[in-house]
Amino acid sequence: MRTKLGMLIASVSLLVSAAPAWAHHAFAAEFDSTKPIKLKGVVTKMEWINPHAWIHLDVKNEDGTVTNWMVEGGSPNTLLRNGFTKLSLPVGTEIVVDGYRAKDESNKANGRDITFPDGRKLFVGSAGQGAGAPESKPDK
Amino acid sequence: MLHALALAACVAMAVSAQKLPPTAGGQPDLQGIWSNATITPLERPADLAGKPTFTAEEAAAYEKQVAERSNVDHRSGNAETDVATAYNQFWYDRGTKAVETRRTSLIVDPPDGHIPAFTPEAQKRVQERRAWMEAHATDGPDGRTLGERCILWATAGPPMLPGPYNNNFQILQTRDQVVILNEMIHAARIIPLDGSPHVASNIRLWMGDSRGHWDGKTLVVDTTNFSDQYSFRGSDRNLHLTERFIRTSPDTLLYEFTVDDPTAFTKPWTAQIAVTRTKGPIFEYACHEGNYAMTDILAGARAAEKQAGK
Amino acid sequence: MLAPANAQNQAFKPPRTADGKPNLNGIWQAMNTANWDIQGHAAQAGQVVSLGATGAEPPGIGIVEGGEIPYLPAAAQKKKENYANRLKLDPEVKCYLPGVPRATYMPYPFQIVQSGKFILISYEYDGAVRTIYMDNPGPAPVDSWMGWSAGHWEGDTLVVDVTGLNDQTWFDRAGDFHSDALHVVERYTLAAPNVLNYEATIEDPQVFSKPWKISMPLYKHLEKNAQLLEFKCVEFVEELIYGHLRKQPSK
Amino acid sequence: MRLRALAALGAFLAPVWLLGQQSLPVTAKAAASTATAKNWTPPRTADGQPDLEGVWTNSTLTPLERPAELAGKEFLTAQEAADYVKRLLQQVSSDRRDGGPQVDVGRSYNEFWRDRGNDLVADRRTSLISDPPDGRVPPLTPEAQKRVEATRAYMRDHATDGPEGRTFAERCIAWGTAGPPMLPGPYNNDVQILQSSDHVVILNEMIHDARVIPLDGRPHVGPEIREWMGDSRAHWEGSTLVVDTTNFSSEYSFRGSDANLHLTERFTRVSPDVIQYEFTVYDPTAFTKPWTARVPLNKTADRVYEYACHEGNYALTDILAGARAAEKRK
Repeated sequence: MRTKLGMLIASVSLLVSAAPAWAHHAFAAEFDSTKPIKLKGVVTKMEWINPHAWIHLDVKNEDGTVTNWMVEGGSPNTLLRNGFTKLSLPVGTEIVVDGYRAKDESNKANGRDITFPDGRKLFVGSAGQGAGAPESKPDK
Repeated sequence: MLHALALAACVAMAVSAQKLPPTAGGQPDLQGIWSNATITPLERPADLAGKPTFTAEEAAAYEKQVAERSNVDHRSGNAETDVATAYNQFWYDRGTKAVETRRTSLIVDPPDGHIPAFTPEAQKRVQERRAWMEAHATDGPDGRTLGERCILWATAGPPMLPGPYNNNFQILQTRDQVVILNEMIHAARIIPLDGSPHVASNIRLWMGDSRGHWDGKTLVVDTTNFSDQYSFRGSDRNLHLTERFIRTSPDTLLYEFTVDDPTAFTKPWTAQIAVTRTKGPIFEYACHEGNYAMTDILAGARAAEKQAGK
Repeated sequence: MLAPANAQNQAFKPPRTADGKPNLNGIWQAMNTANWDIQGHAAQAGQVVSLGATGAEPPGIGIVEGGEIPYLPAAAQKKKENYANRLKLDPEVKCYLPGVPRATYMPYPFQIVQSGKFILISYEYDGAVRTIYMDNPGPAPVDSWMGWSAGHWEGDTLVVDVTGLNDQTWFDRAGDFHSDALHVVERYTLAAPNVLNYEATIEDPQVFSKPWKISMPLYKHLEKNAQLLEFKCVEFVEELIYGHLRKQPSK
Repeated sequence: MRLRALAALGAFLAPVWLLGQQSLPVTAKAAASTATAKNWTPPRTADGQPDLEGVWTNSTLTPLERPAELAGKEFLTAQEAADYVKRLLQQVSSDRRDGGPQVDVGRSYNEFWRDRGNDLVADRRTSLISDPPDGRVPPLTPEAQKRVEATRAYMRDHATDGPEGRTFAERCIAWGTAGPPMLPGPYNNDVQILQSSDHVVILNEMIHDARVIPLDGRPHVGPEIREWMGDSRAHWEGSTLVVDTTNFSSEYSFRGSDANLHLTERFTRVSPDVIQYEFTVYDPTAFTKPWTARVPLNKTADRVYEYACHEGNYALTDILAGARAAEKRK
């Protein structure tokens, strides 16, 4: 498995045509495809930073304790051009994150899909495809 | 501020300088290379207590006595004395003359020719400092004097005092500033004359922050903002120094300084030094660059420890 | 401090661009040590012994008008802690973007490019860059390192209102800091052919008890063919930031 | 030293996504402006220069190189283009969740974060490369081939040993499409141009890279000065701004180029909303012949936002920490 993973990293970063969604960095090098994770929690902070935005959320564990997770998105600039502002994802918003956990097993994951508890997608459509701001976009 | 007697002497001498030409800017001309070498001590020696001035004969006798005493070319002492003597008299330039006024101390005020008593706090600070230096004399560079460390030369000041050699300084003037370049240890003060205020009080400098102005024919230099680590004869960071320069003849200046530091001294004190024109030039005194001695002192101490440990 | 230059300014007629504005184009640089400490400071030993005199901190009379920064009590304490830990905490050490106003007086030149529509300032340090919008861009969408700059002319002075600054930058290497409530109003005024007076009013009610001001002249680079070169420092700090995560050869 | 030279290849490797998916925006508007180019006179700045100012985007789905499946077909018909665009968008979309976890993690996050454009270049050319006519980057010279392979091998073997094993983009040192030359990428394809009487600024949103380019005819800096973005000089040829760039860092590599890279970029405003951007790559020690690409820049009302790459680069820490954690588990 480890070898296979290594090969995957190589293929993502080297094989030109194999990476349909290459971002600033190879997510496959940062996150573990064998560790899918689903997090339901409350936003404690949104870092509108580059190269990628990071959403911090408090997730309640089964034993009642709370763990703060960090979830990686894309470059926020695209969102800004679509009308998002620093007020667009207020602290306290409940979200569900579907992603993969960081390889160093820290409490980080990528936000492969991020939805609200009722299933509406938070970051939906493609700016480039004229989707504009999502209907699920929280109040400004 | 001037001691009455000193002032009289000063004015008397200044009279002869009245015909000296001013600078192109119209200021009294202090420019040139000067020496403050003298054998007169800062404080009056105990055996001269109560005797503020010499007669001409006494002065001659004193000069002769000092010359003999300070001559290091004799090898009569024990080995320890001999090594401390360091090198031949030829290297020295302490002057051979008492100051022209034949005073028995450079200090003119208080009249006893002595630095006033320390305040109790200063006394304590100075003693603690002395003890620390003794206890850590060779532990590291900070156990050595600022002079040995080439940070500051005790007689280069401010204030400037005569030392055993290189007692030379040069004065340059422009309309807006005066420069006092002391050969030791290539320290130049560039002093504004434009009435600008001292730098902010948190800026502390080894040589302080000097501002000058003309008081008639006298250049008055006011210096504050001294570093916490600097101490002139026991002064602390509150040291407020006033220096006065007046041309007394084509070849002489009278230099007077007053030390005012109420947290260190129980009262202000003033000294005067007759300064004479000397031939230049001022040579570079690059102290730190050739300071093998610091390495040798510390290396010697480490070697001694090693031997003691064996 | 700038009084003489301002007085001079009354007589000085600035060169103008084709659209009639004072021509601020050029490569400028501060000639002071404010980046070490915006307040007056004496020289002192550096933080890294092996750098010797090259790492020592040079003195400066300061650029803060009135000398003191009016910190709120808690902020004054934080500044002290920042200062004590400055080698670790100063964002410049990590090659982070410098923010405003610090970018102005770092020991690197910067270039003003003035067109009819925008004014852009390109800083040599870290390739930092700001666009000054002359068309009222509205509020900053999010906070950023170099902020959100809206400019207008007041007579012959370019006034730039800077908001949207994050709380990650410092004013200097001495730990002087601000929050994300920082609001900076900069004023650029040509005072002589090669002198640009710079003033900035700093406001941040979370950190300071009242607004305060810095000011300094900026000087134009007159060297033949002067130009900014790259100072892309990220590469220079990788060992510092990521070195502990390097693969150990033994393993 | 050797390690650095090898790492240099990273720049070549960085624009991994380029092959699949970029291109020029070929909106109807753009197509129309090309048509009007002949009798249209560009506006002038107050200084009298052709006015290129504003914010422009080079988003497009047209790839730099012609895909193998389109070999021999230089242009698409309107219908072919529509089908092709549909297929491309489907293929590159990161909203899909098929393909298994390894592909899925590579897709990173939703398509919403991206801005790759939704159309081909206006003339429906099947590659951005216009010369050679086959639409492909010419073959590398044998030495360049060797160098690129060595770097590739180094990057493969040392992918997570330290920062040098990562691409320059991941290290926030240089961005594969910010250039020069500038190419479209998956997002933030924005370029702001400013002109003063004697300089032009080309500010690429990625990764806050601004080139401040003298127009006064001065020579390039000395050969000992090498820069990631090279040393650019510009002049006007009629209404075309010509930018000449040399002095590239020996660590920088554009598609296999080396320190001898000599780049010429030409900006021509062909309509109110389009600048035709064309660049030619000369590098005789790297490529067997020069090559040229054309990328339309389309006017946008958007603003360029700060892209402070290094400051928030948690990912590089995570990648290396992940590798160390994996070693420990071993």
